[in-house]
Amino acid sequence: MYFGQLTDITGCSTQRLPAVTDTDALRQWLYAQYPAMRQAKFMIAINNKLVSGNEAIPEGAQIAFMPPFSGG
Amino acid sequence: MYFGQLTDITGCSTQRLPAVTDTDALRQWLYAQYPAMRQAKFMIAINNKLVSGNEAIPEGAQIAFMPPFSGG
Amino acid sequence: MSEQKKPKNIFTQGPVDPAFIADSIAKHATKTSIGGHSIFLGQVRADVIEGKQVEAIEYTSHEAMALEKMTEIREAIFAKYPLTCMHVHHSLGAIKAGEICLFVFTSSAHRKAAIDACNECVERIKAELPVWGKEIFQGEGYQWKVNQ
Amino acid sequence: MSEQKKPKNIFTQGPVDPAFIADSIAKHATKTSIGGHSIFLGQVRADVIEGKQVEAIEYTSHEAMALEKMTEIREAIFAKYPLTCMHVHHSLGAIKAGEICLFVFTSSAHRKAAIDACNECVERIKAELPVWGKEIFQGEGYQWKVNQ
Repeated sequence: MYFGQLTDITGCSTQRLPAVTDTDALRQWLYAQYPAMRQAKFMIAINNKLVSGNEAIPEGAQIAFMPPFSGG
Repeated sequence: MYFGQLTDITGCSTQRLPAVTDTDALRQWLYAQYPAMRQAKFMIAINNKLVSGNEAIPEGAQIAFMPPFSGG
Repeated sequence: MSEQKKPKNIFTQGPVDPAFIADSIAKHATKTSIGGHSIFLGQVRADVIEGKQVEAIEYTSHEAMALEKMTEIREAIFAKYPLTCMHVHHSLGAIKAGEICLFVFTSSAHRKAAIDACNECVERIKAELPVWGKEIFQGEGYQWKVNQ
Repeated sequence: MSEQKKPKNIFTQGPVDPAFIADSIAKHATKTSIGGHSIFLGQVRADVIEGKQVEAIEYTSHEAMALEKMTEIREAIFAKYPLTCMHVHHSLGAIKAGEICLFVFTSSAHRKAAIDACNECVERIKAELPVWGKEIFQGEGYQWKVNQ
């Protein structure tokens, strides 16, 4: 799932992702698909939990790409 | 004018005061009238302004005896 | 040269009605430079003191002096914080447990000023306004409220 | 053994109505251990950016994640402050300038806990909830809101 200004880059908010094993591989795929993502600031959440560094991705996990929050 | 718990001592909230020239003399009069005032904590305001120490009392001034505030 | 402005009234007989608070909030919808409102509400507590329960607080004030002091507080707070507006309402008379006796409402472009100004205003009201609360017990008796 | 409780919803489509705020306040009249309420309201500002005026902010959220995070924030704040209760409402969808988009409401026996908890809750909501605001300009165009 893509949120906020990231949807300006992806043009969509949900997308089936390739089966990758960790977030490093996922980032590589994302940058290849959407080169503008290299310049975007975003966090990754796996199953509603923010992750940092390289994290394993369980099968069937729900992935969220999220720019800085701006609620309130 | 007497406010708050001081009215428990004086039994009234307004009273004509004797013509005294300063707050020291006023306190002496008050303590003579109401001995329990010696144990009471209170401030004096002359014409809506709090005073401390011994202050001159202008003729016709409005005097307020006020215990610690407890609004809100 | 100096014009003595009549101080703005803050006192109201009886409790502050939540509907009045809603009206106050709604009136700010036209002030579109506001980004944050901070509100403090004082509510009368049914404290139990030596087995007796407070059923109401009866508020009295040296009103003229309180309004002069409130004007001074208002001016100091507007000088210190970039506020859009500030409203204060304090009840007089008997306010029952559960009812609202104080309503302080500040608004600003950004939240920090509104929040800090509201807090400072509440602290100064409690410390500096000549207002007294008489805690009326159920059945009979009372005691004088002490702040802090 | 561990029961997964469904997180309490905080999201509401459209603005927070002042009448709803009044109802929330009125509901606390029966909780007579409360002495102070602190309320923060976020209001949409009609900022002018490079000649274009914001007419609304459209809020979206990763709702499931936001509700989980809000549950965590709520528990941390209840553990830290002696609160009687805390209520949070955040708008989703397009909220026009002048309308209320955030309502945080804390209550406690004494004012300090209510005020501090309210402030901390607002800060954490802005920093930690996955919510995004899209500032819609009059005429056409938009920009993404940035907090702080």
